Amino acid sequence: MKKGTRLQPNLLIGAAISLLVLAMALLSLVWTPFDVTVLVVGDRLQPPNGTHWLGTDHFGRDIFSMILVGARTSIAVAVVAVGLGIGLGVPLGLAAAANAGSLLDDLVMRGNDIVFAFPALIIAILITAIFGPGAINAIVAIGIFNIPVFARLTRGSALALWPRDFIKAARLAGKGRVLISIEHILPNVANTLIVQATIQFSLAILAEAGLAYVGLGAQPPMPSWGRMLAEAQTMIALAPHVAIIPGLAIVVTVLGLNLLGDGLRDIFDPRMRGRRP
Amino acid sequence: MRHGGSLVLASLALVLAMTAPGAAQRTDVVVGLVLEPPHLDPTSNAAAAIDEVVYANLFEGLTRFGANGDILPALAESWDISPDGLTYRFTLHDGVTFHDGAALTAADVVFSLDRARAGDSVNAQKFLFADIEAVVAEDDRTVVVTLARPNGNFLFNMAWGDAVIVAEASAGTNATQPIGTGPFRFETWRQGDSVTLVRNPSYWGEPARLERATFRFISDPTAAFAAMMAEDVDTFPVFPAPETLSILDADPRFETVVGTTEGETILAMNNRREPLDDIRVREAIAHAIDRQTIIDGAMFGYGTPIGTHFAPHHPAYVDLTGLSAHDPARARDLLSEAGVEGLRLSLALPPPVYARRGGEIIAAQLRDVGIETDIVNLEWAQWLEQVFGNADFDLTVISHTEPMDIEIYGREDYYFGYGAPEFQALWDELNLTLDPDRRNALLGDLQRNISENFVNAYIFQLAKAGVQNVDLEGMWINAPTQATDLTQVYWAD
Amino acid sequence: MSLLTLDHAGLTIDDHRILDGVSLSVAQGEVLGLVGESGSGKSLTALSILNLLPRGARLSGRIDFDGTALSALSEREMTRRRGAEIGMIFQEPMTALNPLMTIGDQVAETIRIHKGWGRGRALRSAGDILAQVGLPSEKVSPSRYPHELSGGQRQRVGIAMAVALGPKLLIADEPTTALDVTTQAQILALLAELTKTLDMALLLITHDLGIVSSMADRVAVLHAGRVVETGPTGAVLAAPRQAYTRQLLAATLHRPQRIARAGSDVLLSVEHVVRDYALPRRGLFAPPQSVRAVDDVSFVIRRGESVGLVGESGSGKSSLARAIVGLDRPQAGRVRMGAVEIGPAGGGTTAILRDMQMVFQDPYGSFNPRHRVDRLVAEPLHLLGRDRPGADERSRRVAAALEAVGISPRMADRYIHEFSGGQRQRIALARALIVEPELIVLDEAVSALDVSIRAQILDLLADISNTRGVALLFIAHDLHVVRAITDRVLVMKDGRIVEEGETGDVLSRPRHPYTQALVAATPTLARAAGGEAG
Amino acid sequence: MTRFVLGRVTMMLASLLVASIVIFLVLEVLPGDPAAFMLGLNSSAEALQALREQLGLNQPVLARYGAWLSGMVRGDFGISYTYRVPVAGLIADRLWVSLPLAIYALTLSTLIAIPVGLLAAANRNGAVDLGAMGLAQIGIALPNFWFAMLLVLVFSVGLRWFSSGGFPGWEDPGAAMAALTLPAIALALPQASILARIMRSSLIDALEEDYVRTARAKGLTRTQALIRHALRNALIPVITIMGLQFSFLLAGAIIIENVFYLPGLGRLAFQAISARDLIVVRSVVMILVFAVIVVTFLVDIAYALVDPRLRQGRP
Repeated sequence: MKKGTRLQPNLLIGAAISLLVLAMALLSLVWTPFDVTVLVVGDRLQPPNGTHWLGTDHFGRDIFSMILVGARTSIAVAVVAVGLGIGLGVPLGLAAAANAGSLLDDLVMRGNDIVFAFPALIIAILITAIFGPGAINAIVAIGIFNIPVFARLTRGSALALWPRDFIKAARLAGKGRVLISIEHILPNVANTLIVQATIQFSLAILAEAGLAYVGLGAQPPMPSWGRMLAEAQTMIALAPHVAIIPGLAIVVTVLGLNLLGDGLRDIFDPRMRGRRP
Repeated sequence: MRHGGSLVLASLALVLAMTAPGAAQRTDVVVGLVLEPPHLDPTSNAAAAIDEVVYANLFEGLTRFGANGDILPALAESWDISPDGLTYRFTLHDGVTFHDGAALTAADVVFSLDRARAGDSVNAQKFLFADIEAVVAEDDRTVVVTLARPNGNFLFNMAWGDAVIVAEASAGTNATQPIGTGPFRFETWRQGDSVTLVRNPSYWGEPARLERATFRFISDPTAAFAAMMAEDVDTFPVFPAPETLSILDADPRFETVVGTTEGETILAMNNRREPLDDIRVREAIAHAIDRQTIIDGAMFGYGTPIGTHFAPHHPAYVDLTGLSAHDPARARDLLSEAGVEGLRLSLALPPPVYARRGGEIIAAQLRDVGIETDIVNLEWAQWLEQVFGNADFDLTVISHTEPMDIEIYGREDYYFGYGAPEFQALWDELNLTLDPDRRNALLGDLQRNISENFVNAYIFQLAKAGVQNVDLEGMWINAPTQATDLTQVYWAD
Repeated sequence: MSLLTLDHAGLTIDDHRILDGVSLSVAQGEVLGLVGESGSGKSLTALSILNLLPRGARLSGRIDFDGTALSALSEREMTRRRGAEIGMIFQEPMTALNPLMTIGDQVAETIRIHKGWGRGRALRSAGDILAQVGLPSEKVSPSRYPHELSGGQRQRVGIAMAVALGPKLLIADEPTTALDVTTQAQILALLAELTKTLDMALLLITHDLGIVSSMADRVAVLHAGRVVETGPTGAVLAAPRQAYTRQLLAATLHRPQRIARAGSDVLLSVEHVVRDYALPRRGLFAPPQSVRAVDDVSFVIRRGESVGLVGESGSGKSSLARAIVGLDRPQAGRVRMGAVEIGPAGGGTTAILRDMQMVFQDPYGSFNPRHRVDRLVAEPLHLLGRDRPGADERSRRVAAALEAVGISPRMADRYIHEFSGGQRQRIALARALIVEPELIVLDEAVSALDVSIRAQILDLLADISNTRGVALLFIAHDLHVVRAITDRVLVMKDGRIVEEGETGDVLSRPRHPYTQALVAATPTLARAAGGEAG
Repeated sequence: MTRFVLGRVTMMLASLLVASIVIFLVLEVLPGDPAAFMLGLNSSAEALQALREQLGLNQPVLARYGAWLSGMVRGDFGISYTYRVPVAGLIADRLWVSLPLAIYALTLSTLIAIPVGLLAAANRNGAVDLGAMGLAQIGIALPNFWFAMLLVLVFSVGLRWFSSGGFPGWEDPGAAMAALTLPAIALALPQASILARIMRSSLIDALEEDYVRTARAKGLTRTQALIRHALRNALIPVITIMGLQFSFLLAGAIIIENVFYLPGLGRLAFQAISARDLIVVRSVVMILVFAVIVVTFLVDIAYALVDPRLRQGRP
C-alpha cells in the first residue's frame, strides 16, 4: 500500500472555497463597497454593472456588499449552531459511551431518538414563534437538532475505542472514565467530529436558508444569504440576478464545505492512510 | 392597466365583435386567494379570507356593499327610517330561500341579529350591533330594528359580512357546511387547496352567470405568479407580489386591475409611551417618512399617499399629506426641540409584504433622522396578542382594512391609545347627524384632528392590485370590503 | 512436469516493488510450503497467481499453469480457471464468507458459476462436498449462515468452496493462523487428506515452520520479495544453506537465557475467582443472562517467578487476566497482592496497579496514536497520585525505562506510528516498567510478532526478569513460547484450570486429556528437524 | 418474538408519551391566543371570553393535557379551533397528500440513487463516478425551495407540462400523480444525491471485504461479485438512510408544499401554528413523531430481513 497522502482535488477546491467565503465575511467587517443599511429605492433591481458589480436588489442595495455581509451572518449562524451541537452533543456522547449500558446511556440515546423523531422544521418554527424570529433563535433551532447528531456520532466512535488496548492501558494507569474520555477518547474521535462538523456546517447554512424562506432567520436590516434568496424569489422573473446570486452563493459554499468534508475524510480515514509500516 | 369602467365597455365591445359564434363559453372560474379561510362562517371569525369566499356569493345581509362602496339593498327590498333615526323598518324580498330549501322569514333576521349581539356571541365585529336595542318581526316580511341612539352608519353596518342573515337550523354548522341565501351554494372544500361553489338554481334574484367557481389558496407569492403564468388560476384579485405585476401586465393573456381598498396603511405609534407621548416626537417621525419611496419600494408603486386615516376615494376625504411632508431636517429639529437624543425604538412588523418591506424602508428613513429601530417580525397571532391586545410596542406598520374605521381613534383603550375628548365629541355629533353635507364636514374635522395631533404616521392607502385573464369580466375593481363578488362575473370569449 | 511455475515473477503496486523475481514451481500432487515473515510478499504471490491484485498492481515475469501462461490470459479466461482449476483458501475465516448467504449457497455458487447448474442441483452437490470436508448436513445444515458456525467450521466451508470442483491446484494462504491449535491440527489433517484424495497440488503459505515441516514436501523461503532458498523440506530445515533461512530457524527455536529464581514468598494469590459476563438482553422483560468466563480459579505467583497461562480462545484466560489487574471486578473470590486485595466490593485497584502492570497483544492498538512516546510511557505514573514526580524526574524515569527496553530516549518525542511492531512492544514494556512493578501480566504479548522479533522480545523479557526480579504472568496459546520463558504453567479450559505444574513436566508429560490434545496438536519443528532443539 | 415486540412497543409508547409532554409544554408557552386570532382587530373582550369558553381554553393545563391524551388513545384528536372539524379527519385528508408524496419522492430517490451509486462504485474514480458524484454534490448543495422554483419556471410556466401546484384529489389518480410529480422531484433530488453517495461508499466498503475476494477466487467476475455479494451487504446503511429520509420527507416537506401549494401535513402544521390552532399543531406533531418511530421500527425489521445475524437472539 502506498504511504502518505496525496492532496485530493476535493480537499483543495473545498478548502479554497471555504477560505474564500471566510475571507469575504472577514472583509465585510472592515470594508464593503456600499453601506447595506442604506436604501436607494430609485436604483433598485439594477443588473450587474460597473458601479454595482452584482447589481442591486429591490431596495437598491448593492448585492455584492450584501453577499459579503451575508456571508458573515451565514457563517455566524452555522458556526454557533454547530458549536452548540458539538458543545452539548460531544460531552453527552462521551458520557454515554463511558457508561455504556447504564441508565445514563439509555437516557441519552432515548433522548436522542426523541429529538430525532420530532419534525425539525416544525419545531424550528415553534421555537421562533415562542422567542420571536431572529438569528439567535434560528441558531438555537438549528443547534438543537445538531446535538443528537454529534451525541450519536461521538458515542458510536467512542464505543469502538473503549475496548481498545490503549484504553485498558490508561485504566491500568489508574485513570478514571472522565479523564480517559478527555485524554484518550476525544483526541481519537476528533477527526470524525471535524468531518461531521463540516457537513453539519453546510447543512446549517442550508437550514438557515430554509428558515429564512419561512421568514424565521436573521432579521432585517442584517442581510443573510437565506433572507436575500427568500426575498428575491418573487423577483426571479423581473430581475433574475437578484434571486440567482444568493442562490449561487449558498450552492457554492455548501458545495465547498462538502468537498472539504470529503477531502478531510479521505485524509483521516485509516483505510486511506499509509498502512502499518 | 385600467382604472375605470369605460375601458371595460370598450374592450367588451371589441371582444364581442371578435367572438366567433358558437364557441362554447366558459362558465367556470378559478380565483386565486392568498389566505385560506379557517372556516366559512363569517359571523364568528374576523378572517377576511372568509368574506373573500362567501360575501355576496353564499351569504347575504339586509344591505350590501356595491362595487364602489355604495350601500345597496340586498335581502331587504326597502326600508323606512323614523325621523328621529331610531327605528328602521325593513321589508324583505319575497320568495327568498336558503340553500337547504327553507324560506327566509323575518324570524331569521331577528335570530341573526339577536345572535350576533347576545352576551355569548363570538361575532368578531360586535360593535356593529352595539346600538341595537330591539329587533322585532312584524310579519313574515317585515322587521323592525330599534336603536338605543341614532347611528348614521347603521345601514352601512348591516352591509358587513359579519351581519349576514343565517337560519337558526344551520347557524351551528355554517363553519363547514355553509347555508346562505346567495346566488352560489357551497359544493366542496378541499382543505388546504380549494373551495368550490356552484350556481344556486333557485336564487331569488338575478341568477349568477357562472356555473361554478373555485377558490384556490396560494400563499406563496412565487407560486401565485407561477399559477397565473401557467393559467392554473384565472384571476388573483389581490395579487401577493406587486413586483411581478408589470410582467403579467405585459403578457397579452393577462391584464392587471388596480383599484382602491379601505386599507389605510399607517405607522402606528404607542401614544402612551415615552417619548412617543410627546407630539413633537411623533411629528418628527411623521416628517421623517417619505411616503412615495415606501410605496415604490414596498409596493412597486401601487398605493396612494394619505395624510390621515381616511380612504382617499371617499367624498369626505381631505388631503392632509402636506401637514407631514417628508422633511428630515424638520424632523431632526423637532427631535432636538423635544430634547430626545439617540432614540431607539422597536418596530413590530406583521407578515404582509407592505409591513415587512415597508418597515425596512421606514427603518432606513428613521435612521436618517437619527432614530434607530429594532425590527421585530411577528406572526399575526403574536402581533394580535402583543401589539394589538397588550399595546406592548413602540412602532408598528399595519393596514386598517375595515371601512370607515376612523372611529377607532375615539377609543382610549385602543392599541395606539389616542381617544382625545375633542375627537370623541366630534364622533358623537357625527352619529347624531343624518345630513350628508354636515356629515362630510364633520368627517373632515375628524381627519384633521388626528392628523394635526400626529397620532400615527399615515403612509398610504393600500391599492387593490390584482391580475386576471383578459377575457374575464365583471370582477370588482375596487374593494369597498374584502370580498370577491362573483355575481356579475362572466367570460367574454 | 510441474503444474505451476513462477519464472521471475515481479510485482509492483503504485511503483513500490513487492515481489522481485519470484521463481518457484509446484508439481502435480505436491505440497509446497511457501514460508516468510510478514511483508515478505507471500500473500501477494498467491494473489498474483490468480491475478486478483489490487488497483495499481503491475505484474512482470511469467506464471505458467498447466501448460498455459496465466499472465497472457484475458480476464474472462482467467475467471474460468479461478475456482475451477485453482482453488484458494484465505486466512481469516471470520470475514472470508459472505455473512448474508447460507453456507450451502456459497459452496453451490462455485458450482453454479462454472457449470451453469440450477440452484437445487448445485445445492445437492454442495451438501456432498460439505460432508466431505467434515460438515455433514445432519451436523451442520447447509442452510445455516456463517455467523452460526465456529471458526474451524467456517474454514471448512472455505475449503469446500475451494475444492468443490476438484481443482488441480489449491492455494492456502495462512489457512490456520486464526485458529486454535487443536482446530489447526484438524484443518491441516483435512487439507492433507483432500490433497491426496483429490490428487491436488497444494501451495501452502505460512509463517510457521512447524506447519511446513509437518505438511510440505518441499519448501520455498521468501524474504523481501525474493525466494532465498528452496528445496525438500527435510533438507532445508535440517541444513539450511542461506543465512536468512538459518536465522529464521534459529529464531523459531530460540530459548532465552533466563535464570529461574522463584522465591518462596507469595507475591500474588488468586482465590476462588469467578467472573460472569452479562449477555445482551433479549427483551425488555427478559431475565438477564450471563456466561461464566472464569469459574472458581485459584493459584499463586511467587516473587520473581514466571508463570504461563495457556488455553485456547474462549477458555477464559483473558477474562482471568482482566480480573487480576482489576479491569473487571470478580463476582466472587479475591485477588490479593501484598496488603492490597481486590474482591467483589470496591477499592484496591489503583493500589494494586502500582505493583502490577500489563502488556497487551496488539502492538498497534495499545497506544493512543495522538500522544508522543514520552507521554505514553509516563502514563502509569498517574498511579502515584500525589507522589507523582515533577517534569524533570518524569523525563528521567521515561528515559531510564526506554533505555531498559533498548529504545533510545531521543526517540521519546516521536509518535507511535513511527515505530515498528517490535519497537512498540518494547515501548509497551517500558510503560509497564516505569512504576517499577513486581509483576507484569503479558497477554499474548508476543503472538502478533514475527519469529525473529519474537525472539528478541523474549530475550528482553528474560533480561528484565533476570535483572529486576520481576515476576511474569505469561498468557499465551503458543506452547513454544510458554516453554521458552516460563517456570510454571497453568492450563485453562472452559473457565477452569485443568492442569498446573512445572512447565517442562506439564508439556512433556501432560496428564489431563486436554493438555495432551493441546501438546499433540502443536506442530513442532523439533520433530521434523530431528529433535535437535528438544 | 412476542417478547421482543412487546419490549419494542413499550419503548415506543414511552417515547410517544415523552414526546407528547414535550410538545404540549412547548405549545403552552407559545405566545398568541387562538381566540384573539380568530376574532381579529375589532373583537370585544366579551366575545373573546365566550370563544375561549367554547374552545375549552379556560380549563387548567393538566385537565387539557389529560383530555388530549385520553382522546388520542381513543383515536379522538379533538376539534380544530379554526377549521371547526375533527382534527383526525383533517390530518387524514392531509396524509393522503403527504404520504403518497413522501413515498413517491422516496421511490424516485431510490430509483435514481441505487443505479447511480452502483455505477459509480463499479467505475470507481472513472469518468462516470466523477461525473455522478459531482452532480450529487451539487444536488446536496441546492436549497430545495430554490430548486423547486426553478422546476416550476421551467416545467409549468415555460413548457406547461405540469400545473404549477395544487392538488386535484385522488378521484383522478393520473392527475393526482401529475400534480405530485414536480414536488416529488424537488424533494427527491437532494435525497437521491445523499443516497447515491451512501450507496457508492458502502458498496466500495463492501467491495474491499474479504468475502468479495473469496467470491472472485471462486471464479465470479467483478460484476458478478458486485451484484451477488457486495450489493446486499451494502444495502444495510442504505436502508438506514432511507428510513431517515422517509421520516424527513413526511415531515420536512413544508417548504415544498408551500411552493407547490399542496394541502399536505407540513403546510397544515405551518398554518395551524400561525393561526394558533394548537390542537392541530399538537396532533400533527404527534402523528409525525409516531410515524418516525414506526418507520424506525420497520427499518429494524428490514435489517433483520437483510441480515441473518440480526435475526438471531430474538426468541
